[in-house]
Amino acid sequence: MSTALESTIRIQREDFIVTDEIEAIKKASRNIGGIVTFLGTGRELSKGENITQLNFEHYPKMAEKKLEEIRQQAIRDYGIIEMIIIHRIGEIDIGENIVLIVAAGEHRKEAFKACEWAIAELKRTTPIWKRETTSKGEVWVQDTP
Amino acid sequence: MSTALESTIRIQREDFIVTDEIEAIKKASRNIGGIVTFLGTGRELSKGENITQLNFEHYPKMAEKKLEEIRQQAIRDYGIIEMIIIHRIGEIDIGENIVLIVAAGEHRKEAFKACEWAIAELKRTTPIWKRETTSKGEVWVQDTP
Amino acid sequence: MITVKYFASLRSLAGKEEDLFNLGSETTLERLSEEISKTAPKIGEMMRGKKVMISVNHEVVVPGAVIRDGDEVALLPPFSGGC
Amino acid sequence: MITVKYFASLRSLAGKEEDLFNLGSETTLERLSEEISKTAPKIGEMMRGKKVMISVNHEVVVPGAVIRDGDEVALLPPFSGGC
Repeated sequence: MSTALESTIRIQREDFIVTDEIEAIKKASRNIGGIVTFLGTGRELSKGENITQLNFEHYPKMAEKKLEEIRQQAIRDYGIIEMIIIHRIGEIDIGENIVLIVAAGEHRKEAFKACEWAIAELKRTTPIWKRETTSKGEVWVQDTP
Repeated sequence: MSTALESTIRIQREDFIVTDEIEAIKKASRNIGGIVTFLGTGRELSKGENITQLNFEHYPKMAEKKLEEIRQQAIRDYGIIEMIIIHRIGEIDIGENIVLIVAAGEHRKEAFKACEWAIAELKRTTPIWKRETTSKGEVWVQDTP
Repeated sequence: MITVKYFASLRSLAGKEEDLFNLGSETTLERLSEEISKTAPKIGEMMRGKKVMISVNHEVVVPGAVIRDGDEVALLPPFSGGC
Repeated sequence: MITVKYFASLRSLAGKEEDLFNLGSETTLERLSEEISKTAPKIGEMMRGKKVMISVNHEVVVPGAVIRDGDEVALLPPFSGGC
């Protein structure tokens, strides 16, 4: 028994509530036994600099398309039941939520694998950019120059 | 900056709220960048049988001691910042939360590794037992006879 | 006195949650298993056949372990926590 | 018309969010980079030197790709989403 979920992929300014997303994904099936969640949050330190604020921007349509591709490939390749991916944009303070990936499977192993793959794939393929504000000013982060 | 958290290890009858535990672990440090969560939930199917209810019991003191050992070893061996482990006991319905492990690290890699190791270690070393109720009756699960 | 605790399937088998045995100041698991056999022969046999994990004072021990007056011994069926 | 979108550091470099170019019904990224060089020589150079990823209609393309009238081209600095 599977139920299609609404809004499994979201890019949004507002914060999300992890419990709500977990309860949403549980509705996909009564046969979920393991749910693995990755939550990325704003760290204070980056390469020795003290960060005061983060700012994310995305390429609309393409970013959502890439997240949907990641979700579908995770379900297909890892045999999980469902995946939710949410990324925030705009201003984000230290300690605040940035990105959430929820992978629900019958067993934990595939859920761990799918979740870890999905966040790496998101960083690799999804057009989202981070700007860090430090005492020295603002800089766009280029993780892979 | 690290702050000691209260109740990082709990065995309890009542349900837990994932968001609350994540917000609690965030208080451990302003340098947390990745939080990996494993949530185990009650599946309807087990070895082809339809399960109507689960029931967990534990060996008080020893179970808590083992969870605390897992938490400390995860922090030490994987270099994560903090870990919370909660296991419910008593009657649990299908779809309900059973176990929660939250691993918070500076980066995601160590948090994934620590979380996946911790749930495997919990299953291996912690004296907790599951009884499944099906149409055929009640049976204690012996995963590794 | 030595306290013996039975959990999960072993509690059903023993028909009780715990037992008390007076076996002097120091004894062995082997000796304890013989005492247990008097009322629950199957459990004593499982202990001797290493079919059950045993903890003393909340730590798992090897079959030959010595136990002392005041110890808490627990008979632990295979664990099945986690999910 | 071909729409060109600039993101993140490239938007700062271009000083604008997007450009429109009329380059006929079919052209190449090479030709587009030369047009861009007229107002933003550094960006044109980055395109030719493969220092920037390029998408056409939301899919990343290889440097030699053909582009057509109506396409949306985006210049994408290295991604840094995720955390």
